[in-house]
Amino acid sequence: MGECTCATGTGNKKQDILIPMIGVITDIRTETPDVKTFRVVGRDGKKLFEHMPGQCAMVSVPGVGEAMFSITSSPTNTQFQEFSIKRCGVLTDCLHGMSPGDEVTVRGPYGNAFPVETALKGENLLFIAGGIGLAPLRSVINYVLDKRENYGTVEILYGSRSMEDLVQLKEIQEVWCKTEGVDVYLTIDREQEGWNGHVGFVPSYLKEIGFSTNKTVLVCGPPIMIKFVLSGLMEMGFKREQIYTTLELRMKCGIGKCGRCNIGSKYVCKDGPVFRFDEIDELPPEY
Amino acid sequence: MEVNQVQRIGVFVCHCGTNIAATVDIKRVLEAAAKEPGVVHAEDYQYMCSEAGQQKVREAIKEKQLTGVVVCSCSPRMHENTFRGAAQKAGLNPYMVEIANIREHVSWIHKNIEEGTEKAIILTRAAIAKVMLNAPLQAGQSKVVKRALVIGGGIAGIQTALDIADAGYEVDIVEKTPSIGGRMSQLDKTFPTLDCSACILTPKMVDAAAHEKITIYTYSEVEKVSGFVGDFQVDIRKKARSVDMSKCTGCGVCQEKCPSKKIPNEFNRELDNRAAIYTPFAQAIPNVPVIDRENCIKFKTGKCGVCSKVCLAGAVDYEQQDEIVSQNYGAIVVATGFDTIKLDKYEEYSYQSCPDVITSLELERIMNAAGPTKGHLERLSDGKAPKSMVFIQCVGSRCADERGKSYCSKICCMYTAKHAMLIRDKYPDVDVTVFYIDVRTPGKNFDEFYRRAVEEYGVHYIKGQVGKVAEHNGRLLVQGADLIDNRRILMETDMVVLATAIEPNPDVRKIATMLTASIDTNNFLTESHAKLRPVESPTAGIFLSGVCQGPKDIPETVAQAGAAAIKVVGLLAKDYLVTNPCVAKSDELYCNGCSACEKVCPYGAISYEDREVNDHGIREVRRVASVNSALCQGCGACTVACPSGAMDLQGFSNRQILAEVDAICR
Amino acid sequence: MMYKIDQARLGELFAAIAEKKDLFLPVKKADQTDFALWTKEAEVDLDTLRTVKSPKDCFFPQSETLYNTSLEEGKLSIDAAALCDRDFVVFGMRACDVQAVKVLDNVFLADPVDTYYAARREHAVLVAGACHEPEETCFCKVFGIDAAAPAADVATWRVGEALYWKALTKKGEALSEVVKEHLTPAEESAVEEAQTQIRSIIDKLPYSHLKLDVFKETPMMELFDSDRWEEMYKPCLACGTCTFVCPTCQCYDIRDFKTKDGVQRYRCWDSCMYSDFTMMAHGNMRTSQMQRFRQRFMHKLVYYPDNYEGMFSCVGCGRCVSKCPAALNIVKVIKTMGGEG
Amino acid sequence: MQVENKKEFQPKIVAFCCNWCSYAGADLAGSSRLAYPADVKIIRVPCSCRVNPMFILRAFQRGADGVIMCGCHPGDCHYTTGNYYARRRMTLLFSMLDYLGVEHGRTRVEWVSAAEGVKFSTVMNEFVEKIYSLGENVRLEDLRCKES
Amino acid sequence: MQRELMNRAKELLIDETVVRVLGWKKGDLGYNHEPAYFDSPEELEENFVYDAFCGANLSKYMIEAGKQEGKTLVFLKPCDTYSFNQLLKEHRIKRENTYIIGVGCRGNLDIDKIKAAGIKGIESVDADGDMLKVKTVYGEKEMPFEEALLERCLACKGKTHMVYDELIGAGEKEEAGPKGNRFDRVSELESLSPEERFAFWRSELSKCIRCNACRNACPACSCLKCVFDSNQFDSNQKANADTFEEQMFHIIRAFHVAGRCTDCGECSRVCPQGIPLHLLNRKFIKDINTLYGEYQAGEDTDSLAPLTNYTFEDAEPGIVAERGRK
Repeated sequence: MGECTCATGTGNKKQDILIPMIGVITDIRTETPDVKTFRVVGRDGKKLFEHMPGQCAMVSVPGVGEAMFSITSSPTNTQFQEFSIKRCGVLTDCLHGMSPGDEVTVRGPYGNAFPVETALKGENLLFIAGGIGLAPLRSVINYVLDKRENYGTVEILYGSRSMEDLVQLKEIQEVWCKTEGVDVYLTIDREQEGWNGHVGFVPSYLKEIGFSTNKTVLVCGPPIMIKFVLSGLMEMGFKREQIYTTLELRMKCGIGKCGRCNIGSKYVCKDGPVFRFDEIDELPPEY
Repeated sequence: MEVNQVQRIGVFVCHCGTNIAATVDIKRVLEAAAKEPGVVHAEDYQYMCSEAGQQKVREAIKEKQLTGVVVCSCSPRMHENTFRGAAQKAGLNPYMVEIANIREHVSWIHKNIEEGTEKAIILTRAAIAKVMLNAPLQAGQSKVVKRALVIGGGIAGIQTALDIADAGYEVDIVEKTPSIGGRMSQLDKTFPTLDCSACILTPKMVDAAAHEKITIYTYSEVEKVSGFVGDFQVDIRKKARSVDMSKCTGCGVCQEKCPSKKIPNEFNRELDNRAAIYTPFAQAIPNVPVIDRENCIKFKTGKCGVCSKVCLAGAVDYEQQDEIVSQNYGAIVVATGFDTIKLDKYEEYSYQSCPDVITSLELERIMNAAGPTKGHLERLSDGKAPKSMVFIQCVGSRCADERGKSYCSKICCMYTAKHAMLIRDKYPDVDVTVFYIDVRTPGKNFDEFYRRAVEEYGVHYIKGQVGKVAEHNGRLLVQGADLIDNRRILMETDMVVLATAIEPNPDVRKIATMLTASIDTNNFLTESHAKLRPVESPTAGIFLSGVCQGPKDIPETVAQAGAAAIKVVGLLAKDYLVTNPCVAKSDELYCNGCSACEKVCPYGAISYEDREVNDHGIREVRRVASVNSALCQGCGACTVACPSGAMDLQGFSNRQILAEVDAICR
Repeated sequence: MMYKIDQARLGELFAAIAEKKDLFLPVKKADQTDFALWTKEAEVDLDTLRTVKSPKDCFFPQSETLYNTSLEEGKLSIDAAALCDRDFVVFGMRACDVQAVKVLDNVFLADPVDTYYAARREHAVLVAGACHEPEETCFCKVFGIDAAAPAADVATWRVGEALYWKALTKKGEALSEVVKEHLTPAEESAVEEAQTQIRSIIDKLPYSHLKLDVFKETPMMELFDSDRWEEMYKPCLACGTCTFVCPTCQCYDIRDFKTKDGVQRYRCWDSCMYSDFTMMAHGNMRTSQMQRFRQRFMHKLVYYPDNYEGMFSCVGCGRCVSKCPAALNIVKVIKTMGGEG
Repeated sequence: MQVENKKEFQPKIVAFCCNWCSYAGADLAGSSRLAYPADVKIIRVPCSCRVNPMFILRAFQRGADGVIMCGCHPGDCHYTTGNYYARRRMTLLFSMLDYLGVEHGRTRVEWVSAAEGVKFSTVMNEFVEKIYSLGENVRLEDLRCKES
Repeated sequence: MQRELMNRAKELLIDETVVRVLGWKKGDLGYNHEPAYFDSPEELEENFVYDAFCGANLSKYMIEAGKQEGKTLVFLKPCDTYSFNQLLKEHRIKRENTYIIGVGCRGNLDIDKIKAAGIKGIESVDADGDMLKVKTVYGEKEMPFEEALLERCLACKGKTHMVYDELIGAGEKEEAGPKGNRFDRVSELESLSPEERFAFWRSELSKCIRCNACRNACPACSCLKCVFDSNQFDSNQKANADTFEEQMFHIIRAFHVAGRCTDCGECSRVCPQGIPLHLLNRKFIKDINTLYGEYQAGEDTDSLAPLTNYTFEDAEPGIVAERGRK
């Protein structure tokens, strides 16, 4: 009905949640051949918004597209937000071609977060990530490290195809590995010159290490890895209630209204993206 | 707004001296270009195509890490390859270059600076929008068949073939008539030296026939051409000669004995007759007759067979069939020559009604010792020697109306001078008058030749046109005008010779279509560039030799024949050619397998196969199109036939063209 | 308070409303009736039981601009579309349409509020008419909707020569105030007979006695895993007709359009029946039409009620029943899944 | 033609020209200094058969007031048959546009050879004249693409 | 005939000639029959229907059915066989996976026409005679069969099947029953002024809700990925956000099926807004017939379609303007 004249355009411009902010890229780090980390602030140079670990934001280049990315920086960072983005389509191609100073639009944060202030508080934590799956977990890890006293042991198991494909390697080696009470296990899929660490897939390394079950697990990675990690953890005696993951790839509009993220009675945008596996089990297998 | 910030575009604006700069405000174009998203570099230069200009492009590519280049200059048809080469030298894929044509399409036609500048900016934007979507393309390779085809066995074809063969490559000549030799073999003497045409042509014909690298197909026609530069597949129809070439000794008895002798002799311009079994002329190569089946009694009635009976070699073979020779060629030269125009629309010259009104080519035959009158100058009506002759120039040439040709046939002034001179030399008592519009004699020793005709031989040259020629008391009455003395002329004469316009051989249209070579409104084949590529057709691998490209005399024809030959040799010397990567490509995820594309492809480049595709997780076997990039020539017919847009053309992709449209309409 | 107006004088009523507010009502154009802005020339059609498109357009247009962006010298600017700030009246809705707006409210007014929708709702006055001649495709009764007494801001009945008018809410009363000079007070009882009549016809309609208990009593996963989906979906052509004529479907897509000097980001209706609906960067969550077909009906009959206290996101308007090109519809689904009355 | 004398309407005209004939014809018009109005902007395509109806509609959507397609003369296509297909496609498309009430003068096809610089210029002058007489394209416009 | 078709289908299922049957399943309102697959004689017995409300053209379903294991029996009305042939020609269906029973047809009914005649609350329709007997909640109603025919049946292409394995209820060469020249309405529109034509189409196309029913029901629109759903031409705008989109969608759709459209009329039948979309297709058919010679898509499986064919003497595009002057 093109004739509607109900908006006269006089003043009333309360910002809808779908209207983004303008974000300025201040720094771009090349993590791997196909992953770059973008640092984004508002035009005023300040952080765009506050978020919690595991939340996502919609990043867009007008005319190219928009997509949901998990925020990789920790909320404890007061300066900026970071997104680690893998090149896999038109929008990400475009983002990868950008330079510091370029502008994008950002809206968010969206979704729930890992329950760092509730369920996870005081718990021993095991992070398991594969490839770009480290992106959402990095936010939690750094949050936990910054509030170290609130949590028990921290163990990180991270693997990728090759040495070059390990995201945030510098931070892992220089910060995480050196933090007391944090155990980091790295692995790559195949033997490689210059790598003297573990070689093998994440699920098998998981079993080799053989973690005790007195901890909460946060998993993120490719579906196939999650599947085997999950069964590995089950074998080791973990309960599904102890394991969290994030389904942020199913988010579209970000606010649970456009209908795409609807799985059973849940909306990933509103009820997720962070779910405990026992919650996921109750959903139809459409994720 | 196409915000694809991956690309880093450099814009280079050429002044072309003042050719562009005079009517386009270069500075404003630069400013506008620099503002476009994605443009990281913009500069101008006097002559972008010069070495220094190209250097600028190369430097900017390296320094600014350009991913795309837009050159605002002359037509891409002129310098696209130049700038692609420059890009390549700087390490950029050559297909990341686009040209905005701001000379031919802007500065040369729009005199208003405001208008020109605005349009130049828009065309620049369109080129930027397009280059944003360019993708690096890799040219493929295709093999070169080391053999050339020459269509037409006249002096142009013979010379081209000889030159190619001498360079060491195989050449085939296809000649429609029973013998090579062409128009030149019909000529008596040649200007400006007056040497005998046969004396200089025959050795060349013999050379060609004897050359081990040359194969001659006479009485043959090109039937079908497919393929492309480097590898054309050609079917040649060898028409049934009805005489076995391997057995015939060329004794000529059959022609003498043939009872059917009333057939107009084409070689003598139908001024006399020949037999049904015949060789067109004595020096014919091959010296093997053919049976003209339409006029042969044996073929018409089944009875006769005289030739077969008299042939001691047993060469006559009534059962012979047309034969198709299929051969692959790396290059093709068109040398199809010319004919004189038909004069049926020129009633005023009474050519149809008066036997004594003849064309210049007929006069050649009459003057020739092997001609219908054995070389005696005589009136065809009564066999009497003429006392007076009138030559009329520009019959159908430089013609304003639709009866004739708008162009100058170029050779008539000279051969008319030749004819006049020869007649005055041999028959000093014959009075010769020439009516002309202009006498055009550019060429070495040409004007001297003409002046000799006037000064030494006393030929009367009258500037003016003839309005009417009519029979009058057994003679011809010529009504004309003398424009210099401004008087009407009414004179009686015995013979009138018409310098009839020449036109390309009518068969050339069919051949051009087969070769996809373009042709102009006068049926002359179009050269790739009027000045810089005069012997190449715009279709790669097709070359032009002789009058099929435009009117020429013999030395020019021979020169062009040599030029075409060297172009062919240059091509055949390569083992592989770089193929045009701007070819169609099918996206299997979008392909319906409907075959619409296959049906419109002129090159048979599209084929279908059942292939397993992975459509976002759905794996199934589908019938999908694939393009043979060596066969595809990049026309794009398939892209529009495809409803789903699966078929796209690299270098001219749907999205590139849409981006140009958007930029232009912005 | 019941009022009435002579039906012959409705034009005056419309003109009076239109003077103050935008007025949307069923208008016949090229043989079809849809809600459109009232003009003097418009061919108002109150006889057609239901419009092709539901009035959800008035609150959630098929396509609406969210904002425009432009890029100048590397700097982005965003210009958000203005929100609705002018009152409007939707006249001639049906009881089912009104219920459908409540279904939409649950989604769009839930946190985070969709301000575009909220603004339109705030400025809208719903005037609904009783369905005097319900059709065989109607099944609003199944959802507890009373077509004889639409629960809008103003309910109307057409009895004899008169249109009866009764405000049910404050918004409705305010509207009555605006047009009061065209209305004359009437007896409440004037419409009772018509109501009884309507209810008795509705009782006779073939779909009026569907039972939906199966969707409440059966565990979700059992319904989800039912074999019946595989049987039912096959005729589905995967078009969006049911979705687009549905008054409660609210899935949308957000897309970009490159304008002359920028990018317009707009939102438009989308359909979960479309094969690319759930196509996202990582792949497609529902690759088969069966899954998509199931999603639509599971959502209407199971997921939505699960989130909103048992309220179904179907109102029994029957639009999909009459418009599906393959004669599929939610009633067939309900029956197949065991909801026959 | 004197553009200045016309009223303020400045048409946008898109010309699709095939590389081998018409684009070369346009080049020849240029080198022969045969003027035609600057409103005409040429897009080079390999062959007239590359022109998709989508392109033509897109041009109108984006604000073009006229679209002309030029190719080799029938029989002279560089690719042998391309212009034959183009001819049918455009005939049908134009007929449909006409059927929908879009002025038929806004679309045109001309065959211009590489040698016909004069024709190119004449055709463009005529076409621009025609578009001036038709005025702005309002029947196939997209309001979103109008000047804001 | 329903019984006869059902029995034959059962036989073919039982003797394993086919593994499934594609036909029509009885609707619950007496007129809303849906296309359906039957895997067993029992299912056929229970639900199979064939009457004047089996308008749905089953050809397009054969694209999916043909991909499955085993032969599918499909019932095709005479006009459906044109669509089937066209799909065969475009390699979208495997003939060897299909067993076609050509069914006789006396024309299909348009429920919207019945409703437009003021018949509401329909409980059942008896369409056996020349008069329809309609039972409604408002009492019994009648209307002539002829007056309720679908638009496409008013321009019936004839009762001859173009492709089949066997025929039931149909003569080999039954006479066509065209009720009028199918191009009458097109000619009528052509004779209007451009302004009137523009107004006509504007008002029709402005109703379009872009639900894609026309496209998805169209047997010629068999693209795996329609250009309007893909980014190949930047044309996946999904909604008619501007009036231009309405025109664009329908022009391009008609153009893409030009020369391939068999004039089966499904587009108009399924349009929820009653847009006479067949008038766009028929315009192309009419033009093709007059400019390039009579052509009926789907009549055979090997001729060149008008848009993948040409002659040297084809009309010039300028003919549109010349016609306009007349």
